[in-house]
Amino acid sequence: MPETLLTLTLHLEEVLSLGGVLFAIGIYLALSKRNAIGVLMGIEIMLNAVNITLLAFSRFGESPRPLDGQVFAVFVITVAAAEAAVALALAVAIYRWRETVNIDEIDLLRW
Amino acid sequence: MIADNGIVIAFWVLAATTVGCALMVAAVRELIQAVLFLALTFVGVAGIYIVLSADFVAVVQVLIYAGAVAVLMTFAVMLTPSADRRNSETAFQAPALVLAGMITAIIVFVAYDTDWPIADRAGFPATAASLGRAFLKPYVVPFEVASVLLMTAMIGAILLTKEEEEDEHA
Amino acid sequence: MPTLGLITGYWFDIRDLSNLSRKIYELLGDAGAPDWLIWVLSALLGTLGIISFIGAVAIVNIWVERRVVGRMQSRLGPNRLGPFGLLQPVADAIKLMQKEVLQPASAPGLIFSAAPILFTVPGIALMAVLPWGRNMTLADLDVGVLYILGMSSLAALSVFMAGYSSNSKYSLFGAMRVIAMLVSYEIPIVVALLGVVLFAGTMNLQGIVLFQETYWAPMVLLQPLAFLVYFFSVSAELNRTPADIAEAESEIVGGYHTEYSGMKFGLFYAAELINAVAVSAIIATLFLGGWWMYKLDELVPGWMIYIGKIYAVYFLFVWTRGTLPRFRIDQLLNFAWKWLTPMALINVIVVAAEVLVWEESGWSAGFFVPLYIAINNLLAGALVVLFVRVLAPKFQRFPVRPRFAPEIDVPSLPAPPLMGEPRTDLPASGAYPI
Amino acid sequence: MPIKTEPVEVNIGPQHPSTHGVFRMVAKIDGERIVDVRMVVGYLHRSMEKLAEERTYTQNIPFTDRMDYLAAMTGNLGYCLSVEKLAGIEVPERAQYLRVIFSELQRIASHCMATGAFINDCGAWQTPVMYCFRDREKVLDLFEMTCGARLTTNYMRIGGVAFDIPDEFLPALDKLVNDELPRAFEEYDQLLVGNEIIMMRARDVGVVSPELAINASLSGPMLRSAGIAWDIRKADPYCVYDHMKFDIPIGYNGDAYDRMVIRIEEMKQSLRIIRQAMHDLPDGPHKTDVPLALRPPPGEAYSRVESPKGELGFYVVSDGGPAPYRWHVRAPSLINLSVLREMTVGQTIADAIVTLGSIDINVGELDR
Repeated sequence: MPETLLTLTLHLEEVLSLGGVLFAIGIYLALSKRNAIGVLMGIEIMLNAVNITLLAFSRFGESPRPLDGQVFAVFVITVAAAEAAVALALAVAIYRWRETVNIDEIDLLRW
Repeated sequence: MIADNGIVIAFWVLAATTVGCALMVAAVRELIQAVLFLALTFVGVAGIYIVLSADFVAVVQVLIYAGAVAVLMTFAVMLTPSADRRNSETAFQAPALVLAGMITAIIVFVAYDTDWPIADRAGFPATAASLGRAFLKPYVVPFEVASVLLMTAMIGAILLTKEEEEDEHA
Repeated sequence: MPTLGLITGYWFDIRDLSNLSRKIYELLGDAGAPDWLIWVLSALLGTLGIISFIGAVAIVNIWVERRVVGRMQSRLGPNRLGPFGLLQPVADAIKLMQKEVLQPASAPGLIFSAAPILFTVPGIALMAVLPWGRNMTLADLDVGVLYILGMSSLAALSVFMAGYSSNSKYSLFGAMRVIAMLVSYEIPIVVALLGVVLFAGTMNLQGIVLFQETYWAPMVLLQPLAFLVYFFSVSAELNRTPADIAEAESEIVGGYHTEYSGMKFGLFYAAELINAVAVSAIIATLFLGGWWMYKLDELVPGWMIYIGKIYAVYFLFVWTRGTLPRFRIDQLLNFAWKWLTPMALINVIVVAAEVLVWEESGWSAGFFVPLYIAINNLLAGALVVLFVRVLAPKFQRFPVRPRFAPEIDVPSLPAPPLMGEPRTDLPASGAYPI
Repeated sequence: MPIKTEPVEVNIGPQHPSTHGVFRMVAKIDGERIVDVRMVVGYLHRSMEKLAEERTYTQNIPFTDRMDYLAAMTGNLGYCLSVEKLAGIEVPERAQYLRVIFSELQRIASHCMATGAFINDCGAWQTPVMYCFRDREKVLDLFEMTCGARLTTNYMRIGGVAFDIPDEFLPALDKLVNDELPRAFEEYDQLLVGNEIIMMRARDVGVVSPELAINASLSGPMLRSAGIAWDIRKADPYCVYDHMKFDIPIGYNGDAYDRMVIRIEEMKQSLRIIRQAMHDLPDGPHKTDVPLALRPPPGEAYSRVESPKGELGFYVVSDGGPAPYRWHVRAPSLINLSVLREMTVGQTIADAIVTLGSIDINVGELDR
């Protein structure tokens, strides 16, 4: 590679931090949103953050089988898709039942 | 360590986009706009996957998340009445904010503090074929379990949303 | 590949445009340009080529579609502006640019404006992975087929954005229909392409073309069922008649683009044409052999063959559009779930077994390829006949043609020449102006 | 537990590609299904019936052109018949044959339009309507040759027709009815009759039961599709229809598909009538002399013709003056449309559009 003015580098720590920030945003969404679909969005963002972490370890980490991280990421995506379908079906069912998807009104099991 | 200027710049641009869109998901007032920003977040995450040389996972991410999950969510939003389409917060907003900040701090601290076993290798070449082999040789049992899970989820979703018979005459 | 003694490998050999670009890079490299500059320039050059092709396609296809459909409708089509009306698309574009861009007062502006722009993205992004010649691929993705699927599923989201943000009932109908169609038609599309990928053993588009070249058989022969399923599903996803329920003009006016005008509408219009061409290109690559055509690609530039095939498939789309009435939405969804999905699944099972036998037996391809062509074509024919027999809607309750009335039941009261006595109770007639 | 949804009111029209003019249909919709339909008519009301009370009998003929502008000849004919009945005017035989020829040509032109527009409503992308226009144009060419106008012909006169046919008319008509139109109808047969997609879209859509059809006083293809044999040309023959041999096609199910095939069959029967009329066309005057300011004796008359849309009736009351005292038109479009609610409730929007297209309304006649 010829000499360039500046060589930028990317390390595992930075990618992990990105995953952490996204995970925190996801947690915030999941905990604070009133709408069940908003909560679901938070969960999806958290799963994505976890995937980023998995792929980062797979890319940078020392391992005899480095592709395992990607395999796990695919499994996570699969499970997340199933989870999204079921969760949205639940949201629709709850809406039918209670005519609301606001989670602070769906409090049958609270006390 | 990746030492390629283009890839590093791409990573930071994508990271900024992704985090920005994720913040917008939390910030916008309309649920439907939040879903659209969520789709953008998914696409940004897919770009980060490509930076991490996971092309198969990236394309699957676009296909499943941006293509299917985001569409499902828009559909679910449409099914709720327009009065409930606000993207408002519960009383947990402040504690959640504190918790999120703490989690960020902890993860970043751990990420920089730990001495990770780093392998200095180039990015993977094409991953699709080796992933396929991995699914069908060492990971065949989880693979089958995942397919059973998908089937179960499908049946469950159908059952949950199925209208009961006697109501059809009402 | 020095064949027939023709020059090749030189920069002026237009049979492979990558020769030209390679020459440019060599010149740049000799001039001492850094690597990253050459990378960026090569990417820009390829992108420029694709974008200019797309621009030309959007302009030319308006003319092609209008002329071809005009011919099918026993009229001339645009023929006034320029030779054969070739300048008509330019005039259309100028008219669209001049028009005022209206926006419903209650529409959320950002989503409303972003939707047409986003709608053009998937079609253009699809073009990046297409193999235009033996060495002519802008992005030689290993997961090309998956990339295609991911990109084409993105279009629905922007259509939904357009329909939702227009804040009009017709637009909302269009948006809901698009989502319902997407959820239904994504499955047969994926499963149909799975058959192709199984046979070729790769998801790389160039690899699939090379597979067809190696075994001397376009995939449409090996995979007729996948071709049929893909063609029908994709014409549903493209919103073209007989499946244009998302914009169904006679029902919901324009569907998701009812409220758009001016160049925003123009973007939808152009993107639809681009999407049609992109999908034609995918069909030409996956099923018709891409730039390969027996020995012809050694004489004629591969990209010309490819463009020819693209337009042949595009003609099929125009043909169906010019011929068939529209289905109702429940009929279309039935078609996806009850016809296309089972057919595609059966196809995948059969293909998996065939590939397994091929790989395990170790016999030559010269034996298997003709055998599988025969088997799969027979299977396709049998399945189609079976499905038509079992699942086709039955209309035998009534004959197709009307019957003739044996006798007219004439009432026995012939109307008198004057009904009743002349009336005398009318007011005196005034002075009628004559 | 079904999802609670509020029905949405959707205005189909007055600005809508498929309402065939400015007709408005306020549909209350639950999802894609129609719960209720309200019809709003009157956007094209031109007050013709009132205006006619200010004009002489002859001056009123152009109004009838502009009522059903797709079938001007039958409109002309119906009005002239009613005035002739009122005033007791004899019409020469040649004029009667010419009237039959032209009203049957007009039926072909109108049915072409109806069939093409109907399939357009089914969602075909303009192709059938272009084919139908091609054949309609040929008929209109003959009109132009005879009376100079293509659409609003104003050809019939009280006591005959305005002009005798020119010399080149009969050869052109011969070519049309013996060569061009039979081939075109053969094409319709192959392309439209039995077409699976059209059957899927139109069978069992917009069904009219025979009881409803009679109770609602439907007429024309709407009535005949319900299986009721009724045609004014047979039931109450006017002009020389009693000399003509032709069959009345009737349907089985009363749905939109039946109406389409009945129209196609009626066009073929019209060709039969025209051939007979051409063969029997006598010589003689084409018009009796009628005073320009005709003053029929006081009284009232109702005469009806089988227009392409159905029974087109004209009711004229005279008080002995030069203008009608009262003029009323029984417009088949309006009366056929009155069952739209019964036909569409419970169907989807797409079906409602197909149903509306199969009624073949003409807003000029609907609102007058």
